[in-house]
Amino acid sequence: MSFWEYANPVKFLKLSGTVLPYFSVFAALMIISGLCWGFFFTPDDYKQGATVKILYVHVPAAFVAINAWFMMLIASIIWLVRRHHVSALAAKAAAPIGVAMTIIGLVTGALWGQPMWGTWWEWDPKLTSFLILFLFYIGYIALWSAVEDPDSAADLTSILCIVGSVFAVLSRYATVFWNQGLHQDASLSVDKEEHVADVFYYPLLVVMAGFVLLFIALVLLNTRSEIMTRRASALLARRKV
Amino acid sequence: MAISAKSLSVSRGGINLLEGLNIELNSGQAGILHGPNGVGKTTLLRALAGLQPIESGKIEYSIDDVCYSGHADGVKPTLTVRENLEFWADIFGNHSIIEAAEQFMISDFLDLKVGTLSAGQKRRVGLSRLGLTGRSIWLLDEPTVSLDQTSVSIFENIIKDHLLKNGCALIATHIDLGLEDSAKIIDLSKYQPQLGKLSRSEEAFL
Amino acid sequence: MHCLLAERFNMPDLGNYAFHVLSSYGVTTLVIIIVIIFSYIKYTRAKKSLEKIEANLNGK
Amino acid sequence: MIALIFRDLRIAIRVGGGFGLSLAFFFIIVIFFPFAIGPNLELLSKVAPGTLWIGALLACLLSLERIFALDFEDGTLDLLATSPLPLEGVVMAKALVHWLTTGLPLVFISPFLGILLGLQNISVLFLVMSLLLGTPALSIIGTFGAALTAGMKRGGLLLSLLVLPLYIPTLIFGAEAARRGIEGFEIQSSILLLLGVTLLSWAILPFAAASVLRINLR
Repeated sequence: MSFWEYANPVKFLKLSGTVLPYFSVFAALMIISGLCWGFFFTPDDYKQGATVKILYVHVPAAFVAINAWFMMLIASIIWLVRRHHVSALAAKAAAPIGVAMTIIGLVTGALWGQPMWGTWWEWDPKLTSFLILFLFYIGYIALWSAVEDPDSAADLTSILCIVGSVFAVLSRYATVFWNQGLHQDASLSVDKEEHVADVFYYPLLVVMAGFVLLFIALVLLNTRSEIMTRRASALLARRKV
Repeated sequence: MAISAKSLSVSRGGINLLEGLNIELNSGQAGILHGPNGVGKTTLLRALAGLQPIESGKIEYSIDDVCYSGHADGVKPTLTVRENLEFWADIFGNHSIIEAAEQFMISDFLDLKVGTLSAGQKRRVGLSRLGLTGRSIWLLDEPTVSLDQTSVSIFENIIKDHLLKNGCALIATHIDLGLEDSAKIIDLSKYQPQLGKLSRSEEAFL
Repeated sequence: MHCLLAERFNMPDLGNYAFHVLSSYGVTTLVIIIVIIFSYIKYTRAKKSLEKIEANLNGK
Repeated sequence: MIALIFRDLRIAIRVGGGFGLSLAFFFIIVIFFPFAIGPNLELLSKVAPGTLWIGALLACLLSLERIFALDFEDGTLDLLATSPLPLEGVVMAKALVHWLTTGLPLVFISPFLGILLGLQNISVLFLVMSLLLGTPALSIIGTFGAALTAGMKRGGLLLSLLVLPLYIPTLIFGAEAARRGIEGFEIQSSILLLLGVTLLSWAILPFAAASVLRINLR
């Protein structure tokens, strides 16, 4: 039995229907417990004070915002190479969630930065990159909704996603080049001693896992709606002819 | 065999239009596609020209010999007839436009701008591209639209000439071209699939 | 028991940053809830129309 | 391919809109900045590179829709796609013609506009150089966007939405190179990066644009 079997839309509908509740419940549990842990049971940072608590929502949202685009890139390539509908529709399904996460990342980033920098907005490379990522998401979604034929739309958006990725990476370097960063370096890395202390690190991990599960659950849900819509139109087309 | 298509299926907008179509044309033979509007003539010709993927089946021919001519002529109104023809001649690596211009009886207005020509004259300019390409398989979609009686008969002779030179033509048309005796007539309405046959891509969702 | 639990979840002192911290949690919750609601509405709509069509097909 | 370039150039010259319109648009945009910002030459010379770059970008954007629209409508694209000329070559020819009719004229008039905005002798040179190296990237990226929206009914607004994010690296490196040059910093790295973006765009986008065109033609 191969993994690709679930690339069949009908099989995918069945499987995703069974696993979706588990993902949703675990996502909710982990986000709520992680946030409670972080909010009520961790001390303030000696430098950042209570604003460190913002990181519990900012970092996971930013993480999902970037990786949602990465997931879309992989799904687009799979669609172009193997022509699995589920893949193309999953990429389409992930985009609005990516947008939401980008908005959360931007707003919480500004809220975190205000006490640090003294202004609500700073053209710092990381925040700017998120703004740019937001523009890429908007273009991608706009292209999906503009093309009528669903297969052509999948093809065009896939190519846009690949080209967009190249230019998004270029933009990322451009913003670094253009402005020396004020932003804290990666909050999470293997070498964690240098970054966030353990007290903050573990609850953050829990919330992050929760956000990833939430992302998966929402992508499954949206992909299900997309497949159902396509199935409905296919059934209608069969009757009409 | 110039073109051989076996159990060909083509689809448009997620619905299969033609299924199990077999076309075999020898060099020097013309094929005429008949069928009501919407039966899939244009789709079939575009698929054969390589502009559109086929649903299933096999086509055996050399795609480099194919010259497609669609509803639109692809001539620029702001350029003169000569400039238009020279452009296509260059693209197809051919350097003389005189012969084609004479064949299609457009030599008289070579230096007029296409924008000033009548619809029928414009169509003739568009069709004269066929003579420039030097390609042997002509795929023609309603070539006689807006041509008058004389032009149609000129065009008939051009096609006959082309067939004599071992060329081959597949023509979708509603009117009688005078080729019907020797040509292979393909009635596309026979190849319509049973009702509600969807393309493979759509069938994945059923 | 009740008292104990309530004591555990004491509101931490956020100092001057109360607005920033609370509003970032608020925005996050709001955006996530909006996304969930929209996805769910879309899902129920897609499901309903599909079921209607399937019922029609089976009926005939 | 050369035939295609000459034909398109000839059409652009004959229709007149090709050279003139976007050039005039560029001119107007740039001279509107002083109206908005105020007649302070010192301030204007600071924002001059950014102004000219934004102007060039908008002028470029304005003319993108025309790249494929006409050829799509009158069937020329179908015929080109079935011709011996590879579609990648068609895309490159189209982008080159777009640059020759839009980008290059902009580069030529940019020194005069730079002077209007208070730039001094050598500073103008940096500006011209950055535009010269950057506008080819704007053309090929725009051609990719035009290929994406070829044949769409209301493609114009969508086209800007798709193309503008892709312009960000070019804009940043280009304006940065001009700014650094004018302020007397080293410009080698930004010029090289700008050149890199241009070359990379010309290396990958013809393929992407050609495959997108094939999808839109079917």
